[in-house]
Amino acid sequence: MANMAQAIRMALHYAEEHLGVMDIFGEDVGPPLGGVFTATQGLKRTWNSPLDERGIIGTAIGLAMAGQRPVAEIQFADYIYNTIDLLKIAGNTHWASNGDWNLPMVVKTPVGSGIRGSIYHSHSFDATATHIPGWKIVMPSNPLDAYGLMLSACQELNPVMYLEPKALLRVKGEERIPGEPEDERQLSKMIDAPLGDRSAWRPQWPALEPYAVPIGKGKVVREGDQVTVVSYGRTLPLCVKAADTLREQGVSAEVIDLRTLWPYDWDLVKASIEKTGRVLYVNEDTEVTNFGEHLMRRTVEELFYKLLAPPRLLAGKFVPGIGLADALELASVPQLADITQALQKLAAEEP
Amino acid sequence: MANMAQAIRMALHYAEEHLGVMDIFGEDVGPPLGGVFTATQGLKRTWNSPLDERGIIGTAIGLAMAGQRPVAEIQFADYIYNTIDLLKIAGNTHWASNGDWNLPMVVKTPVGSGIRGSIYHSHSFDATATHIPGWKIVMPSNPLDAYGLMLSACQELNPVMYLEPKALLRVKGEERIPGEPEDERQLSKMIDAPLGDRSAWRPQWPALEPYAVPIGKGKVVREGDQVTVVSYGRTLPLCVKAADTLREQGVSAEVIDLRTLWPYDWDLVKASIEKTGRVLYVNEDTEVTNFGEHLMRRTVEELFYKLLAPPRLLAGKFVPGIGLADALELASVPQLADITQALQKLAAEEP
Amino acid sequence: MSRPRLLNREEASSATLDRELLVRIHDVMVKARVLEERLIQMYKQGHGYFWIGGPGEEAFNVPLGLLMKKGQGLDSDYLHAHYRQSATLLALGEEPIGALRQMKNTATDPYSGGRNFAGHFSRREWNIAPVSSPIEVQYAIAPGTAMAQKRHGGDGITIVTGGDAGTAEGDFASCLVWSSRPANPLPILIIVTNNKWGISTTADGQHGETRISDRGRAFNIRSKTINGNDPVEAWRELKEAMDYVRTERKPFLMEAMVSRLYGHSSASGANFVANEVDCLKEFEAKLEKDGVLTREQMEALRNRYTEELAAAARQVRDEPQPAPESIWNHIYAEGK
Amino acid sequence: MSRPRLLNREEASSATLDRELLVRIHDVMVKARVLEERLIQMYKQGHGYFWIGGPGEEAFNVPLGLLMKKGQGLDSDYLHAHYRQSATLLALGEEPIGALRQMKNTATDPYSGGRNFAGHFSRREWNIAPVSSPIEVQYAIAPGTAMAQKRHGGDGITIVTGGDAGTAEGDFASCLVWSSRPANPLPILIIVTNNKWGISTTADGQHGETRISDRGRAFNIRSKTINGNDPVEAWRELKEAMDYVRTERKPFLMEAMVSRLYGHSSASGANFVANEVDCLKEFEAKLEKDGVLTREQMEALRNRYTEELAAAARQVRDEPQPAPESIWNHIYAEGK
Ligand SMILES: Cc1ncc(C[n+]2csc(CCOP(=O)(O)OP(=O)(O)O)c2C)c(N)n1
Ligand SMILES: Cc1ncc(C[n+]2csc(CCOP(=O)(O)OP(=O)(O)O)c2C)c(N)n1
Ligand SMILES: [Mg+2]
Ligand SMILES: [Mg+2]
Repeated sequence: MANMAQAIRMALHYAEEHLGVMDIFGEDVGPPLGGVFTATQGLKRTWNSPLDERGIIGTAIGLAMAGQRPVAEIQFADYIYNTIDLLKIAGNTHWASNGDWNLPMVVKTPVGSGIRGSIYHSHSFDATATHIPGWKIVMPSNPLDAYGLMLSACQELNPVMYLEPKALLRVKGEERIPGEPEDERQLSKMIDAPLGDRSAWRPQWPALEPYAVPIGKGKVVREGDQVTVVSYGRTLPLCVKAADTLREQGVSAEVIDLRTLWPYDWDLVKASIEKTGRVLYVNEDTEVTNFGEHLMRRTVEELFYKLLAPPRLLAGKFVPGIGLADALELASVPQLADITQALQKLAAEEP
Repeated sequence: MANMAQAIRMALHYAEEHLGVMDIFGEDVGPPLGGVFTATQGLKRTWNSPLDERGIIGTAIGLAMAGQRPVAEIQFADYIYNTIDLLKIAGNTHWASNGDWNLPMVVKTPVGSGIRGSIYHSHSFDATATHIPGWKIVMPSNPLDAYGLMLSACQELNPVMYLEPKALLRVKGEERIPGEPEDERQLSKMIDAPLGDRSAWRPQWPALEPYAVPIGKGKVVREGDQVTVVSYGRTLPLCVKAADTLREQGVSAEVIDLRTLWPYDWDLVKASIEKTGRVLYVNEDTEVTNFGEHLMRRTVEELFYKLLAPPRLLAGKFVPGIGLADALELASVPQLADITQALQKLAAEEP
Repeated sequence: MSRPRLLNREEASSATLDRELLVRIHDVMVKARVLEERLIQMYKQGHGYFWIGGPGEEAFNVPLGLLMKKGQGLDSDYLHAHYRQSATLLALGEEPIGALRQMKNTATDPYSGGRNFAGHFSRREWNIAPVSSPIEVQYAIAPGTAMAQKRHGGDGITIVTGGDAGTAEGDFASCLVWSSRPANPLPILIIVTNNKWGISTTADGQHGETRISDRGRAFNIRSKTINGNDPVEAWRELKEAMDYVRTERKPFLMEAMVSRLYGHSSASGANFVANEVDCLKEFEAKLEKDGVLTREQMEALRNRYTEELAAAARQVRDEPQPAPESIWNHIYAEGK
Repeated sequence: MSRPRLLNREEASSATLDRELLVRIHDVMVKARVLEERLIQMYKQGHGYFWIGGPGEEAFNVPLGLLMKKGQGLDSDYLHAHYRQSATLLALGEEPIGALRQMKNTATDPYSGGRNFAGHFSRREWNIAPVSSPIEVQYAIAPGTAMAQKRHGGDGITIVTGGDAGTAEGDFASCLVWSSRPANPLPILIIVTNNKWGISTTADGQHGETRISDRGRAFNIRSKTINGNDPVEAWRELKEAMDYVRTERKPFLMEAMVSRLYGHSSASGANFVANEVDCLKEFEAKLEKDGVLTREQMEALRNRYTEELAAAARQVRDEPQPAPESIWNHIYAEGK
């Protein structure tokens, strides 16, 4: 099965062939590297930009104004923070012009911990992104969703922030991407750039098929009725593992992959909490003014009297960075054991 | 009594005289204007910077490294969003250098609605600021607190974000600033720059005295025992008015002015909620991934079983901007009637 | 009132441009000045909360608009403007009443539906990108439309304008960097209108550059500083620069020295400033001296526009304000 | 090992600098190269997660460090460096074991306590501002220390360094703007080490400038491009530039052409690149030819440093990692 980087690459290939995407750009996105995570190798429409994040977002806005459907990359979300004003402009242009202009553009950027990225290759962006009106924000947790969400993103009329959980970019999927060859070694031969000189290399794209993960739709990944856990990105598979462990212990946890952070699938989350009465939100952004806190607010606002226990948030510690040493990273963002424990405790909690 | 702009000016005068502040700078901060809200008129240490917010924050960091205790201004918080990466650096420098460097610096910036500022002179900054670790964040709601918080900020060893509720900058205080002359017209004569040519004008500073509002300390502004309302900045006086109205209706509301957003006075808030069992958080930043949601999370986490009703948040609507027309602004951010209603409802709420 | 009219078809004796053109430029300059004065008056009479605009830049902004290729899409010119560009919009043929509507933040405001400040134009039909208040961001955005035009071919170009103080923002440098990449030089006319002020801050303490246009030279961008107070020079220089950008598909940096005739904005009083060059006054003196137009003709023109604008302002006064619930409109574009 | 030793006090026959100085420069260059090679080896052996550093920049970075006024506070020089500056630190007299500790992210890491990547130095005692990963932010920060020094008087200066690709960030322009304000020109040496690469991206497609240093000229900043692969030229040019900044209290922009000898970082393999000029190799050939040092002396020196660094690496291997709860330390500075 394809990994997430390959899935994104295939989606972008589909998009440049069929969806009118004319520019896939950013630092080191084009040849020879094809992106620091290989997600843009071999594509036709890629090019290397100057080392200037403001120029990247600005140019994406301009290209979108001109109808080019750009996909712009910020190499690491850690380096997007000097562009928040431009992201706000992208998000308010349609509204500020009273519907005159719209900006069909995608910004993709790797987020989160898990590759020993130290202070500046470990940032989450979900809290900041969800505070910016006018964007749609997605974050896949597996290759197939990554493919489907990118295809949806490239067909949007509005700016889409596509967050790539970098810890999962090299993780293989469990479901086949439509058109992906059976043999994953064959896929690699076809679309992974060779080591060494790549100047003569051309990818052989499989016959990819359209597949949509609609923006705004979450997914129940494990059904359960005693406790709900809602997550996305890197922590999602950990929540699944934790739920599976709990199941062995006789506790039935429902796992929801939000997939779209904004506008999110409240119906799905609400229905689950109405069933279980208990909910844990998990993400790895720092925990103060965190998007999970928004979800908790919504939960309390609408479901207070149906709750069997207080809703809980498990998120990154409010410290200025994720330290390089393993012990530091592990202590800073939720790990499997933290999630399992939090779920156990929540499931068992009595007033 | 002095208004808040005068109070800040006097505090900065005290700081340049007694606290080692060497640079008070930003766009139009120096002569002849002395700041778009007059808060820096007549000071000795002011100077006009280039029109470059990144340069302003960067230079403040450098000056702080060199021990100059800078006070940097971003003319409107609306224009701070291209500097978030630098604010993050200011907040992580002490931690990232494992305690080697610290940055005694103040960034002051006017925030919020209330002056018909349209899309780009109405932004709140509390949500974004509270998500950045390593800063202390304050926001006065009256001139005396503005004075005391600025004096505390200028003595800090760490970066302090000083948010000025622009709707309150011209509002006079009810308490005298230590050293302020009895007659407010006399004060104006002494320290307000004249209209027209100011080149020969020099202020006559009153004999100001030190006064501290410690960072981290909130204040109970109205005591009550049926419902708690926690706010800061522009909405704080509205909460007080609403509480006074409610009192006439037989409902006793306790009003807390948070004053410091980070690190905030949880003991004060907690004690109040333990007494009332009901809490409304009010601020005017957009309501998704909002600092009030953090406070709600903390409330639910620690006080769930003591709550008589779900905690509530009243905040700005999640729209891309505050429109210029009155009807748009009034519909976008909490007004007195909204607060009064929300409090009435919360006080009356039964499961 | 939709197109500047040609009042007189005879050849101007000593004028350096075609007489017809001089008259046409003058016509729009007057119209633009009258519009701005009307906006200021509206502000002062309480029919608007904030004024900012371009009186003093007409001699430059009118030729710019007249020389633009108007239309929608890659074959036409894109304009990424700042908030002093009313004269350019009028030169393109825009009805001035739209600006009044924005001033009065009515629901009928064609640029923002009552949401944005005066001078914040937007007209997709003519490739006029929405003016947004943050200084200089348009310089980071403009390379995007220019890049699309470069790929598309033809002779459509991108134009971006902004003030002198704002060039201190990194986005101005980004524009120079992105426009001059050897991998893909862009058909973009980068304009700085230099009035020597940023609100209350004078340029002399802040600019180490002798001329702002020198910053283009480092990037091997053709660059020039011109007198933006002379519409004849502005027309000629803009024409040459635009021809270069259109045909060579390369960037050009133009700095135009202009005046700020009513101060920064209503925040600084919006009163007429006596010690700045008034381009309209100078141009009119020249037109009179050269026999292109008589004083009477010019006064008649001004009076006519003044009346028209006064009537328009009265009309706007009664137009509806946006409804509170309209804040929820247009957050997202929806499928068409 | 704390200070570069002077191996030989005789005059160099044909060398263009004092022989003692040549030997001293060579000494630190070797030490710095050996340090970087050790760091790379540690990475490859799994004793660290990420390597980035400055092999190939020694000929420039060593003279820079030797010429700096070392110390704390306004009378000394401030250095706002990027992540390729180990040779400068060694030239200042820094013990190389600190870099190994940071590589191994031990609790003993003197720069970040195991928190930050290799090459991210910080030493307040010597005015070495903490290196932070975001490219080019140091250019926005450096004017602050320079401004304090300007006010303070004396001859302390601020030095800021960064890469060529990074000059596309607006912060580089901000640095030029803030350093050259007529109201307050700053004593700052602005350095760009140009290796013609930004990770995998070559400079030729991205830079419209003929020389990056040309960008200073627009601001009337004295500017120069030099061969950073020649330590003699680097010494001379740096000395001249620093003297100018120290005494004139004005900015200077220096672009130094350097090599990237092991690629961008461990992310790109950290393997030796054959087709770049190796400044150390060239310098050694020259020293040998000029009779300053013999091949044997130079090999002995390299061997000695190699052994010292190997021993240091062994020592570091057993040092403790930071404790999980230490994440809570140093979020805020507390009263002293
Ligand atoms: C990013 C940003 N910072 C600050 C402001 C506030 N502001 C509005 S206009 C202005 C001065 C602009 O000067 P200049 O660029 O010379 O343009 P001019 O108004 O003189 O035409 C400032 C500081 C802003 N709108 N945007
Ligand atoms: C703001 C920012 N954007 C992107 C990166 C990722 N990155 C690290 S090094 C680098 C290339 C830097 O090139 P250059 O400035 O020439 O310095 P060099 O590494 O060649 O010395 C990039 C893009 C970063 N660290 N910071
Ligand atoms: Mg100006
Ligand atoms: Mg480089």
